[in-house]
Amino acid sequence: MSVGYNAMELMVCCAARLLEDGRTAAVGTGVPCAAAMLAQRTHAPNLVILFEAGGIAPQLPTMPISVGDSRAFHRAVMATSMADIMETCQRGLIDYTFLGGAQIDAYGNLNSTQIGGEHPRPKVRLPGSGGANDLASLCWRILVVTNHDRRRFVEKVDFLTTPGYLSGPGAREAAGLPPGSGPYRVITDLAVLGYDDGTKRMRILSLHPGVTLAQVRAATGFELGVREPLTATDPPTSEELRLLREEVDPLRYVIGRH
Amino acid sequence: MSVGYNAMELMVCCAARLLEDGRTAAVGTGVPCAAAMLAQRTHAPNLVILFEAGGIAPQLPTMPISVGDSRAFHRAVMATSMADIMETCQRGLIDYTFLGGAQIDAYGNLNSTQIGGEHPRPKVRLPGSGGANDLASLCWRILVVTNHDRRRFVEKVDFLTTPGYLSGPGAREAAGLPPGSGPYRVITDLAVLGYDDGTKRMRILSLHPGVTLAQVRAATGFELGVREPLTATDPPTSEELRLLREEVDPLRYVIGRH
Amino acid sequence: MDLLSQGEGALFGDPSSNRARQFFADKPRALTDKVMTVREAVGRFVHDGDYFASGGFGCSRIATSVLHEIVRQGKQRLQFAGHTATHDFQILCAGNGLGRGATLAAVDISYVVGLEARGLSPHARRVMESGEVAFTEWSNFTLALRFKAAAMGVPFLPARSLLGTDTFRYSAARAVACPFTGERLALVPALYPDVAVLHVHEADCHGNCRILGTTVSDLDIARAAKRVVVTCERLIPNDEIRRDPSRTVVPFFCVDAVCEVPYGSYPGNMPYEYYSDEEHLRHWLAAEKDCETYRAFLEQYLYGVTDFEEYWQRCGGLSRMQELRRQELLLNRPNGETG
Amino acid sequence: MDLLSQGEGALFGDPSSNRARQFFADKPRALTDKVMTVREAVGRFVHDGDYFASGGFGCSRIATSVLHEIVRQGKQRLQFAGHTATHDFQILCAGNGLGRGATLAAVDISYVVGLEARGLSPHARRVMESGEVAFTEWSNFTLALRFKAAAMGVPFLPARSLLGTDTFRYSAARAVACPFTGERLALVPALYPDVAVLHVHEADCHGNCRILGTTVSDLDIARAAKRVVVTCERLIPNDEIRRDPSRTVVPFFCVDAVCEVPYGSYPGNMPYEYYSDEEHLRHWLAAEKDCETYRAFLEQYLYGVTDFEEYWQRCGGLSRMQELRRQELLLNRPNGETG
Repeated sequence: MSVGYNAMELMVCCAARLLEDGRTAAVGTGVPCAAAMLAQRTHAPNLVILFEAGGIAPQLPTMPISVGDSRAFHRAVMATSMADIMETCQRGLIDYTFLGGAQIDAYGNLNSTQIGGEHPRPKVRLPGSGGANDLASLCWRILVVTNHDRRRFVEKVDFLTTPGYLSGPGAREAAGLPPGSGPYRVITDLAVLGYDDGTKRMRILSLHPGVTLAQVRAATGFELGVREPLTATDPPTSEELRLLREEVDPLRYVIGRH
Repeated sequence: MSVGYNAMELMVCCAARLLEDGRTAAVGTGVPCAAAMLAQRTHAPNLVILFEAGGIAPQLPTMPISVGDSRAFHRAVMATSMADIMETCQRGLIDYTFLGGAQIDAYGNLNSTQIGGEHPRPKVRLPGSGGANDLASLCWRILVVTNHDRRRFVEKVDFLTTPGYLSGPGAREAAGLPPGSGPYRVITDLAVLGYDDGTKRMRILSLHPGVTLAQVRAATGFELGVREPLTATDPPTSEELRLLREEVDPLRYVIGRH
Repeated sequence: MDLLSQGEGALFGDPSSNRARQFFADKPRALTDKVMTVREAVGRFVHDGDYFASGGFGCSRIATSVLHEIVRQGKQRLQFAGHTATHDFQILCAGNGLGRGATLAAVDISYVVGLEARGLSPHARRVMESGEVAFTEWSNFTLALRFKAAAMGVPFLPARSLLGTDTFRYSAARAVACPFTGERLALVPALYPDVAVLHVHEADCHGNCRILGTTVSDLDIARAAKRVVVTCERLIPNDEIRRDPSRTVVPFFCVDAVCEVPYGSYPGNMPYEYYSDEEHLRHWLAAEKDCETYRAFLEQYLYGVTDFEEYWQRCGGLSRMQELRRQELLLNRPNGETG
Repeated sequence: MDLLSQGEGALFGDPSSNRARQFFADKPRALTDKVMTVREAVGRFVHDGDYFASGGFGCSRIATSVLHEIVRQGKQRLQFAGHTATHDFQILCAGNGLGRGATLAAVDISYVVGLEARGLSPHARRVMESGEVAFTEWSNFTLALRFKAAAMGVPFLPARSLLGTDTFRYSAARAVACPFTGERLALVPALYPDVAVLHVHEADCHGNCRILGTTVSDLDIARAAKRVVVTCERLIPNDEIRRDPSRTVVPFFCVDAVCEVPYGSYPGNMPYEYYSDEEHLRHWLAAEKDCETYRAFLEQYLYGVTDFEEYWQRCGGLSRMQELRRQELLLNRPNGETG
């Protein structure tokens, strides 16, 4: 990675830039939280953060360790129930959500349940959906922030925990998921990716500074298209880095993990 | 009516005596409220009162005018929502409810929607169900307190607003209403009535002092059985009257209406 | 889960959660300042033909100022959820049958025309018996569940009431057998009002609300409605909201307008603030008996005043409000506070 | 409303609202004194084979004392709702796979074995990969809705998530088309736990509870469960409850036992009281790596103590609690309060 910033800092900046002002985001701990906090300090002062355990529009004094801990509703405008938050998503009021997983496929489907074996006898048991299936079903735009390697970017997830575009165009709607919702962006340590409107398959939007197309394809277990013209990801500005390091994550909980 | 008490005082006392200690009652304003307050002061100190607007176990300083006014949760243990109260009924936690209506039939079905005409063009429009249909569906035992005359006690209600035993044995269960729930007692200015276990039709349990069986039958628009042996209603005790007049309803809101 | 039977009542409003989502997708969500007058709020957010819902419990914690303003501005052909409606319904009915068109066109009825222990409204009866207002029957709980379904973002919820009655028959509910247990249930369709109004104790300028006492169906109505006008006894700083976020019961993103209206539930009761004005309510009820008398009454108290403050000034002003506050707080006892 | 598809997961518990009503018909409702020790509450109300649910959010506002006592009393074959479970699940898993039988027999999984930002629990993974625990998949919201269905007294609720995924396939949910709109929905069956435990800030002796901060699913769990054990930071007088009934979130008739347990969520976070003890949680996590080490750890902190107070005394006692209180209230800033 270039001098001046690390991969995690770049990922947080990329994620932050995608969050429009005046919109709502259901976030988790770590990168999503840092991205939302950075967005609020740059172009999106009116971005509203929600945590699934019940915190609405908190003023975070520091990174929460859990979406359920008291930091996640520090000086919030409301501390409510998980159902109230999820129902707000279900009504259609929440624009963004950030998710992760052990595996992701070309349609943005995520696995956080098990690796290997057959259900119910996994080789490796992972936590399961948590709120991910719900947030991915009910929020308008799903963002994923993850490291980019072939173990993660797979042709077929071992278990489809959380819906992306499922089997492709029209599949979400056919399953009953709300029309107009779905995967939006994937931010990795190599690139920013989106989805082809027609095929609903993942494709590269921009390569991070110094990263080649071949490198991204080599790290991806499925065929990966490109949106032309393929651009380069803008590196973090010095102002973004300053805010991230001084105000958002001074203890380097997130940006120290790279 | 005998010297010493009026018909309303007798009705309130009869209603109060039916409420077992340690049970729950969803009550409205007026007679039900007075009956529950009297029961608490006599044999049922642990009777729990709820109002459908959200008051749980209030300590009533005076009669509420509305089940939604602030008296109905004065020094309550909880002020909650209407749905929370109704859901508590639906779960099976509420034992008694008191209802009224412009008409009642032999199966305890009630009409509080319209008199005459065909829906939707009534001759006389009445308020409608309010919470009555719900409470009669969801609480275990329905009590009705009403004046006794042929306009009210009818062969067929003009509109079945609120379920009694519907068309008879098994009908509530067949309709989907919770098994084991249903009409329990009717307290009028002439008698206390119950329901035959086999036929689910109303029958007389006791005649008020000075009232004859013929008098009750003449005031009833349907065939009315009798539980043998037919007894006489115990008149109010002096202690009941004292509590009712001095503590429960000193301003005679309820017991002044006779 | 076969459809076993269905009510023949008209379904007012659209229970589709997909179409509601399309509306909510574009609803503003930023923490902006939404403070305005009642006149402006009604002008901007209540439209002719809207489905309208009103919070509180008939004569307790109702947004009287907005109800008056709707009638005063002559809004027409509203659909209305008559959920424990008493004085609120009386006010809306003043817009029908008196030569000013028809404020009400359709009503989902749970409880209307009645005033609980206060009797029946003669004018509401005239309106409801006139044939000019369409209606469908429900119960308090099932109408509450219709709001809750919308608040949850699903097109229906199941209930165990209504079943077996004419109330079901003339509702728009449907009966099914539970696919898990076989238990027979009524399904009630979501009700997303176009606009709703609530009166609350405290709100900040963004619409974060606090309510004391019973909440009736307000929390669900606020979430179910596409547009929400809040009136509050007192505006409070956002800082005070943030000091104790557990006390907020409606979040700002549900709310479109915030109006500070002291005594805003008058002549209804406002818990911990003032009791209902039974004298004025008796006066109102008596005036309704005759249409001419009622026209004159409305001219004096509703059409002939420019705003809500002028109304309660005509009803006795501050000294009357102080008396109702003493009644609410039981400061007049033991002489009987509602005499 | 045809059944379109259904998950193949096992349905633990009975979603029948009729059978739940039969239980609730006999549940005591009087305002009696329910104060007792945690040992007595677990002894009386948690039975082998019960379906058990736990409030809070994994490591925030959890009833640690009851979870420890369940394992210490060697309760067997519980079914459990793994709803945002983290440290609570870690504790219960201590009763499996270490030669003391099996505390857990079946789990409705939304989130287990993970500890959010803290990593994965090696022992919970061993337990869940052993094959001795049956499980069915859900999500946080759908498991929350299963509690809400039971709280509402209906056998199911509809949702718009789960659909189209393996999570649905291995759940016990069913998919139907809405009879009003045709929209496809997942129906999730009611979950009535036999017994549930909550940790709250304040309760009176009858079980009227106050919670500050996010309530997660506690309000629904308290209403859904057949028996409820509440632990509270502080007992308060019934008079104080009645002084402000708007603050009560769980009414007494849901509750069977009230236990006063200061620091009752330790080592979890208790909002406004104390932050989580990240050091002790790291120690716990590290001890799990090896079964022998873990047995010794549990002997020291769980089996070898007589009650919860002795546990937190062994974890640093009052001075540690004071430090965690300073962290919670941000009194150590700007030096960084979670170091």
